[in-house]
Amino acid sequence: MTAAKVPVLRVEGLGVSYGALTALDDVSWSVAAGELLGIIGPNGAGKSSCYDAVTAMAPHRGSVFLDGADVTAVPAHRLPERGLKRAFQQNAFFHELTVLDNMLAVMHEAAGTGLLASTLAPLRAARRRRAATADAVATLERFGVGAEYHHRMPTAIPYGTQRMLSVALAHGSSARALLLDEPGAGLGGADMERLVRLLRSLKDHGLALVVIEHHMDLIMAVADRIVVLDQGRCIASGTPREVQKDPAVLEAYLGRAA
Amino acid sequence: MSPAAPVLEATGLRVAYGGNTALDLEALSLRPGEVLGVVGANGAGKSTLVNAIAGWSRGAPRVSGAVRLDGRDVSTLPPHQRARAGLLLVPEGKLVFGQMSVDENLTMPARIEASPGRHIYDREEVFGLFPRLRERRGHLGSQLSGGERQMLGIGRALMLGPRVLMLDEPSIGLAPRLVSAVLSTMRTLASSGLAILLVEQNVRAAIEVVDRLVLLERGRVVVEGPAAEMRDDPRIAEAYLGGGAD
Amino acid sequence: QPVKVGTIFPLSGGAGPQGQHLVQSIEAMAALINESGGVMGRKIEIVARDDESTPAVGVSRANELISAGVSVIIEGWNSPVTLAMQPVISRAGVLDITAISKADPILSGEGNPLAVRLNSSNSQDGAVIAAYIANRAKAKRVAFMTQNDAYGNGAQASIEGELKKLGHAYEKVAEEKFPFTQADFRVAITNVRAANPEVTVFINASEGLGMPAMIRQARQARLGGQVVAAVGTIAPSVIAVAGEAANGVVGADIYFPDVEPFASNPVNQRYIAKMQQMHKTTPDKFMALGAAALQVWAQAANELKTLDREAIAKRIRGGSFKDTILGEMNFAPNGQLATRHYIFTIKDRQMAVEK
Amino acid sequence: MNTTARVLALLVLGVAAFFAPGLAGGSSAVYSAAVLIAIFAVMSYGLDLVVSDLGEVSLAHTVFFAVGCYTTALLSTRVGAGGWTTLAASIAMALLFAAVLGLVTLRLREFVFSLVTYAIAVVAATVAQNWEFLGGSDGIRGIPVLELALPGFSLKAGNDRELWPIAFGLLVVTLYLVDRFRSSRLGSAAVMTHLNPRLAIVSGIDPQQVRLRVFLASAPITASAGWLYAYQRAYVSADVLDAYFLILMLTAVVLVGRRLLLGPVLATLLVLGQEKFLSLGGYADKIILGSVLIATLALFPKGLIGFVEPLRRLLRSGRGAASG
Amino acid sequence: MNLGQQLINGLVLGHAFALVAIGWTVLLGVARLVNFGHGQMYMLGAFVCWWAIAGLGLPYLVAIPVAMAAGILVGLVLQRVMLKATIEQNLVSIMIMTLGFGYVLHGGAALVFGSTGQILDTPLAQREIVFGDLWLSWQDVAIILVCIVEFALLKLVLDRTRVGRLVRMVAEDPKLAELAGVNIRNVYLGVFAFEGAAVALAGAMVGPRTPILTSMGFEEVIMTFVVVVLGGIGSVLGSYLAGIALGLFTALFGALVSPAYTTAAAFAVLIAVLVLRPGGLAAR
Ligand SMILES: Nc1ncnc2c1ncn2[C@@H]1O[C@H](COP(=O)(O)OP(=O)(O)OP(=O)(O)O)[C@@H](O)[C@H]1O
Ligand SMILES: Nc1ncnc2c1ncn2[C@@H]1O[C@H](COP(=O)(O)OP(=O)(O)OP(=O)(O)O)[C@@H](O)[C@H]1O
Ligand SMILES: CC(C)C[C@H](N)C(=O)O
Ligand SMILES: [Mg+2]
Ligand SMILES: [Mg+2]
Repeated sequence: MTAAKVPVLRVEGLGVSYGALTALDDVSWSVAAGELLGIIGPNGAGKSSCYDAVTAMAPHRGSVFLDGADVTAVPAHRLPERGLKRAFQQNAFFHELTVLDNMLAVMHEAAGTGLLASTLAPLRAARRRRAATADAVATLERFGVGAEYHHRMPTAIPYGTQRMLSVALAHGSSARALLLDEPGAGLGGADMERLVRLLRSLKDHGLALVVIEHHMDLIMAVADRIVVLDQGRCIASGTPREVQKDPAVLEAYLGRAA
Repeated sequence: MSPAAPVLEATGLRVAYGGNTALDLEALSLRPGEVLGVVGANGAGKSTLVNAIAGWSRGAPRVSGAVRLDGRDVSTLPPHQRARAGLLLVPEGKLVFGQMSVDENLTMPARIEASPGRHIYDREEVFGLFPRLRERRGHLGSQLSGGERQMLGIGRALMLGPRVLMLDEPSIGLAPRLVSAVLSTMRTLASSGLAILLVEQNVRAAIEVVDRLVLLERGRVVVEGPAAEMRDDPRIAEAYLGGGAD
Repeated sequence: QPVKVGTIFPLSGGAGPQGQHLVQSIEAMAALINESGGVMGRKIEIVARDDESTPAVGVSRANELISAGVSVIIEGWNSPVTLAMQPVISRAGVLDITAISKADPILSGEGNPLAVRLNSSNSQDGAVIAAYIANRAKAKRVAFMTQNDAYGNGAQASIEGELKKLGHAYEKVAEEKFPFTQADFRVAITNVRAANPEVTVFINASEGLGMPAMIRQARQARLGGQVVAAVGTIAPSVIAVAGEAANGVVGADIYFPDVEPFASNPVNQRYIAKMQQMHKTTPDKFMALGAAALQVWAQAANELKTLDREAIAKRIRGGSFKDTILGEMNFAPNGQLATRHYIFTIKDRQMAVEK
Repeated sequence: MNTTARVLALLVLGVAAFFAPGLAGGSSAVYSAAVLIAIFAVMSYGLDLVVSDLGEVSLAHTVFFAVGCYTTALLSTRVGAGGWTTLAASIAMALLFAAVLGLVTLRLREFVFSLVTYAIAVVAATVAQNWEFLGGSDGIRGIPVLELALPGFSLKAGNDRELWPIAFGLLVVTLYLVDRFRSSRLGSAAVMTHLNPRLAIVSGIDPQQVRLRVFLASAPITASAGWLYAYQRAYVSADVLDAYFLILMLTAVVLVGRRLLLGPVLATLLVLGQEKFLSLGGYADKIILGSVLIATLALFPKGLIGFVEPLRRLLRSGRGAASG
Repeated sequence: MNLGQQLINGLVLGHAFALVAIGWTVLLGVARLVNFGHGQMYMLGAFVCWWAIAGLGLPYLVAIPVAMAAGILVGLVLQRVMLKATIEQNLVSIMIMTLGFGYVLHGGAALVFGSTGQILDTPLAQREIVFGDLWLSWQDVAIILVCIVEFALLKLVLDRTRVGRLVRMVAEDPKLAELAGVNIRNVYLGVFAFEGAAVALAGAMVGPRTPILTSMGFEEVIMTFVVVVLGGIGSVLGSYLAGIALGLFTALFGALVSPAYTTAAAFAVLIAVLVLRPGGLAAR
């Protein structure tokens, strides 16, 4: 169903080794605009390492293509401006800043002004920042971080909201492709539904999403295709239905229980 | 369910962060061999509850109320002494010493002597529960995957010979297979007389193993009862089962 | 109301004790002057400040004294501090008398066109030490251990310059430099020792720490040849710390309380008595210079009936004064006090001055 | 609080500060104190950017200070350069040094960074002490009186009273620059790099580049303080690299609070004020200053501001919980 | 130039450096605390020892424990004061607070012991070993031995014993350590007490090599800072090696080039080393 679309993000033969240990070996996948690719697999399968490889945050083999352009050699901090954004498995915030300031910080391109400019034209800089603040508030709301939390410290808001904040921070002001690492971890009830809605709306806005999840209900509900990793290798891929039935997957991952 | 006297009793627990109250519950008790599930939406106060019982927190909350372990009031004890007394918490979030090997993480410095109703696990038993850890025993904690960290956290708690084991969302980041493995482990542990307080979002999985279930909302208990009866309680359903599945 | 006189010396740190003694001595002299009518009928009041042997501190202390409205500032233990304070004080139009600091640039006029200094300058000292090395010790192999600052480097330079002037053929077998605060000289001394010099010149202004340390460690290391201490670096306080090790060290200085002509000088006797009475100590060279500085200034002021900086400075520079604790004092036009040096050898912890 | 009110408040404060020395009796002591406070405050702001925003404790900022002092001393005495020239030159030299230091310490963090920067200061001190070109241990004497040609008239500063307007002007400019820095992209990038490097990277920030730039922004500020100090003291020697200045800077940065526009200047005011007007002599002062530092930071780890934070909360309690 | 003697000088100096540094190594490793009051604590150790000998007429071997007791006391006070900042890990505040602590110690000591130089004379310091051209005092020998023993013991304790693992857990994550039944307060107390005792011991052992002044300490702080960081934060073996290296470098550079530039040269080398391997010598 997604074959028609041109992939926004495509990885080929990705590999990651930590010393002797090969955490990831020859993994390839691609994700198109408006599509959500799920990545599942046992603990230690190499999912997070895979993200580190894609975002050039760990020494790796293989190549990465963004909108058809080879970005394998592009340093980690240059990828976001090209629209490739990611979140981490553990929540990551700027701890001494309020939730709102966290958002403003990651929107620095839009919110900030160059040193020279802000020195010579302080008023314009101020206007720019006010506008950005409005954006930030809107974005936070959109990602389900209510106004009541905007002036709190990130660690002082409910865990579920912290997860949403992480996603918001990762997405920033805009993104082409977004990599999320277990966004549903520790979410339940209302928060889980909010996350599902959020992921769907992001898809509808034409974002290319990759989501690592252990939360089967979630991933089965939102993923268009799923890649299954085990011990660093890709053992299966296909639609949720397909992988769910795949005996290898049942054996290595879901277990009889699921 | 054993008729034995409760091993853990918490009464009038009240916790506030700065101005806002995060927890306020009249009474909560736990018998040996019993598995109590605590569920609730995010921010309901689940972590606050177990942290308060363990006398521990990364923030700076104001805590009041009484906590009794085997009838002895421990509410004045600092966290490390509660831990030694067998009141053990596996917190949410960072669970391992990153600069120590898996082995070192497991061998606890605090020396605890076994006593009736108190079994102190050794490393082999832990590796029995989590074979993955044996493979990684030489690695540093910081090199472990998210799930591997969870296992290590639980393993370490077991090696301190818990009387009451409190797990704050142990299934976070665990592969489904492991989730069921870990949860069924809870049953095994309980059957050896251990009292377990299980904080879970994953009610569907949790409800299979818990004897009783407590639903928290805004720091207050709204429902409490035997798991069997709770299965089809609408409030429980609404609290989770809807989540994601449609 | 009283005339305020400011003093700035290190009252803490390596030279702290010496600085404190200096102030005591100046207070004693102030007492003497006040007893005999004060300055133009007004009493002298001493305002003492601590420069902590740090130029920056010295400068801000100078600023404090200036605004405290002092008529003169008697300062200077460490040349670097004096050099830093000079322009500030002179721009503020306050008279500045340097008591101890020896560096030659102090009188160059750049920092303070009306500079006055009592302690012998590096160049004067150089001649004395050079003469000793060339004519008395007849040493061909000479080593230097030199404090690496305006004072130390200047002192060594002038000694070598004078040796050349004397046409004395010598070989500089070793030259070791060190900061004011250093206390462990074993490495340097080992070098010097290996060069087996006939004379080693110790140039170290840290009376409290460096100099005694050097002397002790030299003895321990069995440094051969004669140890000569730069002029005015050996005070009783140094010997007190150095102990037995100091015996045999040769030095030179310009004042000794119990040596002629000073011993029989009634003014000096009164001063010494005052020191005994007020502070229970016998003054050493440093203290005497501090007192003399105040005395000269007071004489000039009383004589001219003014506290005007310009006038008094002009009177002192190139002028001469009778009946001071140093006997008759004569100043060169550049403000340098003319002094006579006395060679001494330390014998059982006492300075034995040569007649 | 809203910007216009803030600007107005600062304006009033500024005017008051400018006339403060005059009102405080206007003795030469007050003016020299005021000038030194202004100079040392400016010196500290350079460090403030690195410590408070970038979160690294640089101990090499005395070097930038010295660069300002020596550049000014050399140019004014050897080639008779005027005030503006020496200022420009000081800034240029500072940028040069900052670039080198920045590149050398690019990969270093925390203690290692601090130690290496300190080492750099020590090496610099030795060079200054022994290099004849820099006056060696004698230092550089005879720095002329500062004269600044401005459109229409020219400021001549023979003493601290005449120096005050210039020092004050320098301080104001510095404050403005620091404030602008904080609201600039570079400023927020610095804070992000400080608080969470990994998250900063995935937000499109190159930590190393940021560190380098912050260094480049901070050095000229400290150097310009050195520029004025050279004129104020009229004598420059290796002592401008003394720990005295380093400790003063660090204290100024932490005493009142981090990332506070007026923090360093207030702290400098407190420290120098005590040293100059309530001094009880070397040792007693040491005990007092020491105790004050300990007490302050022990009670308010975030600096004296921790003392007013509760009040701020009261005022702000209107909208949203205060950050704490 | 007498190379043999310079090697001896270097070794003694190196062990002296290491001996002074050992307390801070643990402090830095466990509490991640830079202690800029370290040098003044060293000074205090030396002076208490001197006072116990000259004032109370106690024998050297008794004076040492007295000094160490005083050191422990100071260490505990420091801990009381620093606890909050330690847990908050506020580097600059910690630097400034410890700096202030040093001020107080310096000022206090000067008022109590006076600011004149003193000689901390010990029976060992006078007796000397001379073979041919080479010499060193028994005090130097004692310094080397004590230093080696102390480091060996410390390494043993940290790597092999319960206490060691306990300390390392607190070093990494105090909060988590609590849940593992560790009494972090005691651990911190222990660490600070050790710092105090160790540096006082160093003062009593190394002090006799030079006259002592209440104003000393700055050099010691800097050299110690070099040793602990160069050795690799918290690495015991590392700081021992760093100490020796620094000592030998000082002696040999002084011998071959000039003691005047030793410090600068040492720091230049330090810069090079740390820029190339920020982890310090012990980095893997
Ligand atoms: N920095 C590292 N050094 C050494 N080994 C590492 C490092 N990071 C990860 N590993 C190892 O690589 C393997 C893959 O780790 P990764 O975090 O990618 O697993 P994962 O699929 O994300 O697991 P989980 O679902 O539990 O997060 C794990 O066995 C882990 O121990
Ligand atoms: N350190 C803190 N400072 C201030 N408020 C806090 C802090 N920690 C928790 N809270 C508040 O206490 C309430 C309960 O938080 P708690 O973490 O116990 O919820 P939870 O049930 O564990 O949620 P989750 O399932 O997401 O972990 C929340 O409203 C949260 O905002
Ligand atoms: C002999 C010393 C007292 C000289 C003084 N230290 C100076 O710097 O000139
Ligand atoms: Mg992962
Ligand atoms: Mg929780």
